[in-house]
Amino acid sequence: MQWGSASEFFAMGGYGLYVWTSFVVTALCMVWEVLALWRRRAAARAEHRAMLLGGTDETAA
Amino acid sequence: MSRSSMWEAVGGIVRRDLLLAMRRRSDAAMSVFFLVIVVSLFPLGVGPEPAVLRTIGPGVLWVAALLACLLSLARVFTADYVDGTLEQMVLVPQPLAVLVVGKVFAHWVISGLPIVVLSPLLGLQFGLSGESLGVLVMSLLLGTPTLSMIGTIGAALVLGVRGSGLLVALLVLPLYVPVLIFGAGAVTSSMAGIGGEANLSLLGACLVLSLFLAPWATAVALRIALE
Amino acid sequence: MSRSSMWEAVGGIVRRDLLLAMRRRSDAAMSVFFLVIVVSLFPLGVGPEPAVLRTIGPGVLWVAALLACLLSLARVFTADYVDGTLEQMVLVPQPLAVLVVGKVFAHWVISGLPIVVLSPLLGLQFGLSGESLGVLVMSLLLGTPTLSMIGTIGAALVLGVRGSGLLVALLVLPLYVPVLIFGAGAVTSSMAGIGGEANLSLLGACLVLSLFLAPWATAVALRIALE
Amino acid sequence: MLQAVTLSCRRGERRLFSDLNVKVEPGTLLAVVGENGSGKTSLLRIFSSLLPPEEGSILWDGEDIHQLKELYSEQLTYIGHLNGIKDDLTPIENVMSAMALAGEVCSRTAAQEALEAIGLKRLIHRLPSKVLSQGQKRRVALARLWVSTRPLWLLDEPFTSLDAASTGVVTQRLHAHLQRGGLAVIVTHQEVELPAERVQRLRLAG
Amino acid sequence: MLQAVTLSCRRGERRLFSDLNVKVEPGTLLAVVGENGSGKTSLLRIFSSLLPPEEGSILWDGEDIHQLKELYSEQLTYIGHLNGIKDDLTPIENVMSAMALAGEVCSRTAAQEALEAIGLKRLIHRLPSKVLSQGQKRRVALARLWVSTRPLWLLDEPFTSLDAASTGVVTQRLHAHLQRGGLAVIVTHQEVELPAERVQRLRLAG
Amino acid sequence: MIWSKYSAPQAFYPLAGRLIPWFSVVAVALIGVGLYMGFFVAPTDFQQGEAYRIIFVHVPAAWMSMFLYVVMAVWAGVGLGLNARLSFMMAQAIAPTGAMFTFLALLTGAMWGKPTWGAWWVWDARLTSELILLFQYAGVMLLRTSIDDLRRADRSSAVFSLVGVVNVPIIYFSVQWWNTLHQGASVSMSTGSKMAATMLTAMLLMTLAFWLYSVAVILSRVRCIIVERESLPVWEEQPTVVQKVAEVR
Ligand code: HEM
Ligand SMILES: Nc1ncnc2c1ncn2[C@@H]1O[C@H](COP(=O)(O)OP(=O)(O)OP(=O)(O)O)[C@@H](O)[C@H]1O
Ligand SMILES: Nc1ncnc2c1ncn2[C@@H]1O[C@H](COP(=O)(O)OP(=O)(O)OP(=O)(O)O)[C@@H](O)[C@H]1O
Ligand SMILES: [Mg+2]
Ligand SMILES: [Mg+2]
Repeated sequence: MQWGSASEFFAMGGYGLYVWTSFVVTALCMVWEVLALWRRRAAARAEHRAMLLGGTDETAA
Repeated sequence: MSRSSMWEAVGGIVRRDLLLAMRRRSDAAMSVFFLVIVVSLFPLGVGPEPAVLRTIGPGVLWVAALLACLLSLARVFTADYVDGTLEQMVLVPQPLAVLVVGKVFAHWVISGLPIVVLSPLLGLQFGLSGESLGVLVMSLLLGTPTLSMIGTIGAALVLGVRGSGLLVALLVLPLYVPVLIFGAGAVTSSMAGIGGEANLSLLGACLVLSLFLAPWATAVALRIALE
Repeated sequence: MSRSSMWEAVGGIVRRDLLLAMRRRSDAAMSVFFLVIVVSLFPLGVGPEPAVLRTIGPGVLWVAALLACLLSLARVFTADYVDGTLEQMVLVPQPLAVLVVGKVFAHWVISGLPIVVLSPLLGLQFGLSGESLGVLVMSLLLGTPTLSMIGTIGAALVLGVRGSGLLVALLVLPLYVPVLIFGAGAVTSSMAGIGGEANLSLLGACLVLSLFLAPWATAVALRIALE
Repeated sequence: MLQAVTLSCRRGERRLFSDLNVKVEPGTLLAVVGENGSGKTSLLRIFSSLLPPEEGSILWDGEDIHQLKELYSEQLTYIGHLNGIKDDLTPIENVMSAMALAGEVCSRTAAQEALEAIGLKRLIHRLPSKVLSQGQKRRVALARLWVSTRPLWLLDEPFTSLDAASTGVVTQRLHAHLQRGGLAVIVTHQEVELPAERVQRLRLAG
Repeated sequence: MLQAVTLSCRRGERRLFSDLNVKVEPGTLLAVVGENGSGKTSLLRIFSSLLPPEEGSILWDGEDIHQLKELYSEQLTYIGHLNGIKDDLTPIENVMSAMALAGEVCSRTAAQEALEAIGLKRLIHRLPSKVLSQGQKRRVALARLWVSTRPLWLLDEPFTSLDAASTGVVTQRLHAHLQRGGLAVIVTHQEVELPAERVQRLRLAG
Repeated sequence: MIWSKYSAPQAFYPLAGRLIPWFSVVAVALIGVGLYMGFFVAPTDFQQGEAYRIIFVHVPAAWMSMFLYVVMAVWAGVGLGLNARLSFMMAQAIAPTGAMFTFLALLTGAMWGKPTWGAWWVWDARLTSELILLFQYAGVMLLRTSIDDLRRADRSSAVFSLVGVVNVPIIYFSVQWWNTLHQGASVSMSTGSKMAATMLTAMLLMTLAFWLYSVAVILSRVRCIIVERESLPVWEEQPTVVQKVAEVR
């Protein structure tokens, strides 16, 4: 193990800002993508279910 | 022709144009993308030396912004002309010049504003410093509406006068030159440590002037186009 | 579908497009004019030092030529699409790709060739030497047809799509990058005394490649656009 | 009351008509007929003030429309050869924005009812207008007539591309408009199925 | 002989028609009628191979037009909703370049005669087409029919904007074409004044 | 044949649903292992110090960005060739993820460039070509959203991504015609074979993890697209499938 302490680990030899921004932004992007997909899926399913049951007045007209 | 219904008509036109833009959200993204691409082409053509790039940076950014404006403007009225909406606009019971202002405003929000917002990032790529970035944004904020106002005159003339493409460019571009000089000048002088205030206030003057003159000229050109 | 009637159809299209260009002579002058203006805007934006201008000269000229091409391309098919001629073209008893070549050729004669012819004059403004001017002309002569070929793909793809002017720029400009690099590279290396042959032959390769691929892609895109 | 006084019109080299006098009373319709190129559209554009006449003038309630300017624009609804609808907007949005532009209020439901009145089913109210068929586009343009409150209607070949049913519907709407004291000038190649006392025909010689 | 076999067409969400079978013999005309938006234009575009059908196929003399490709294009003259004429060219140039594009020869005098046949006077043969009236533009597009030697004509609402006289002239031309053994598919909202034995009507339900 | 069986979107839908959990679980596990190796096993680089650890996101992201573009183009080509709806949907589903990785490669590269080169951005061939790649992704996606008609949107963006793929190797090799600041494969591996090995393993693990992640995300996006795009009548024609789909969800 090369890190003496947690603070040393977070400092990353003085490059903490760059290293951690890279990793955190990457993580955020991926998490955001997954969440966005989740929401999109929920919306699509809701709409589709509405279409399967009964149908809206727009399709009925 | 009450004042309130005037606002209604202008509001209507702004709303409709923004709605059209929302329908095609990519439109708004487009002028930004164009700017970014054109700006990135230059280093490809010129070579990667940072010193050279820093010197030409403000000029390149401004020329690119100007081109983006010119391109998106060239067709503000064409769609309306072809599908007959322009006839309807001319028959509206409000002064045409006022409607023109509405149309230009909507257009600027869609394609000018994004350029202004994005410019600092591009400035960074060319190695501009913090203060110069501020001046760059200010200069574009004052300059792009002027470009839009002037550009609509050209766009309206394109509709009417035959074989007018060249004529329009001849008319419009010389009018763009001062804006370009003051705009790029503001950034350059702030990079040189002189501060860009003088140039910025000249830009402001251009904006006011164009706001007063351009809508009338455009309205006249539109009427001629439709005769 | 004999060979001779194929030539007839292509000849017909070339003739018609040239005739139309003659009718609107100023449109044809447009791309040259644009080139001249963009190139002259640069010294205004960048500042007048000859050393800087010489360094950026080839790059600026090439970028400007590229933009001029792009602008004129954005509308190769639009007019035909709107007035229904394109439908007729697709129904012609000849392979569509062949007609596309005819159309691109006419277009290049109208808007690419003048650029090539005019370029030495502009090169002089940036202080290029005799030999470099030759390389510049050669590079444009090989490069602009490639730009036209690639550009038509984009033009066909965005037919009838709103905000297509900028979209076509977004689609096509990334594909232009190699041509730009080789083209500007040829001039720069001839200025550095290395000679531009390597880059010129790469440009030639690009031309051949695009001549084989682009017409087919364009034909496919046109058919899709008309469905 | 709409009146044309010693009107003449020249396009290019040709004089299309000259010394034309005609009067349209409230409650009546002027049907302009004539061969292709006889100047019907030109006349309608002169009536709408889009085209200045070579000679003569148009009077609205006795006043020259050239003087009235926006006051005259407030009186009319003009639908030309071109539909004036946006391909990217839905039919509802098209009707609403056309009305907003003209300075008339038009709610979403009003627009919807107008579209249904002219026979466009709910189903396509929300499609972008560019996918509509030729006749459906024309109907979207004409739907404005169901929400317009303007006294003067100027319509250039309103029935082109319409099927028989829609032609009937539009004719009925015209009738209602005339009954309410409105005026209309229409250009057409077809017979207008309205009571004869309401219709005045003007044949341009060509 | 032109034949549609179990044709079906869907635009967007809607199926416009399905399982459509129809046969057009030489010397006869198929008149496609139906309300606005019933799919007439779509059918004509499928016939012209511009639009691929969802299912089914079109046979020309028993062969699938999808296989025939250019050989089929050589058989037809298509005139759509859009005129396909250039605003900046004169009527004569328009006719000539349209024919050249289609790979048919057409001399200047032939073009001139065609334009006269459809009732466009000499006077306007040399004006740019953009100054023509709506109906005159349509006539320029239709003038191609007088020089076309193709057996199959596909016409989308050929009579829009035409005055009564020109409608008659075009109908006569159609008759002559059929008598020479030609085929035609036309979309129209009007009655076609041709001998009943030559005309087959296809009504799309909508 | 498996392909023909699953080439119908409705049939592919449940299959994708069954695959997604596996890919996601393994991806998460590999990311964990990769991060552990990257931060705790791999040693400090003696030239660049700790800044080099950006490599564990930068390189996988950069590789994925290019790889996904090619995959997208292949699906697009298959779609055009076989006229298969599912292929177009796959191509549509890949673009956003590819664009995201391109963005990440640019961002992490910039984060790395500031400490090592002293500038966020230089106009180097590799960097510029990555930027161009981002534009190509943007082009594909914007072209698609600009076209209302689905069939045309599919086919047009397919044509464009196919044309664009010609450009990928060209811009990739342009490094050779251009002086470049960006390092090639050898530089950071020069500190010794044993250290290079752990670094390399960590990097490859992360790449594999990103790949698995992409597959999972793309599959679930395809499922969304299928539900959104397959219109009611199509589902009605195959009631059994609807039944199955309803069960799976
Ligand atoms: C915005 C800036 C950057 C961008 C867009 C970028 C882009 C890329 C791309 C596309 C690759 C994959 C191509 C390949 O494998 O050769 C890559 C790989 C790599 N990059 Fe970067 N990069 C950037 C900055 C940096 C910096 C600053 C460094 C280090 C000082 C760096 C080090 C590396 C290394 C070591 C590889 C792996 C090369 C290999 O093993 O093949 N990059 N980068
Ligand atoms: N610049 C011009 N030079 C010569 N003639 C012109 C010019 N502009 C218009 N014209 C002629 O004027 C007439 C215009 O007629 P208009 O458009 O009013 O016809 P219309 O009666 O509406 O015909 P249609 O029934 O075909 O719509 C046409 O005959 C046209 O040729
Ligand atoms: N992308 C789409 N989404 C939904 N509906 C569509 C789409 N494209 C076309 N349609 C519908 O398909 C039909 C097209 O009909 P088509 O143009 O063939 O009609 P038509 O019979 O020629 O009508 P007209 O008499 O008005 O010319 C219209 O009802 C239109 O609304
Ligand atoms: Mg008319
Ligand atoms: Mg139709």
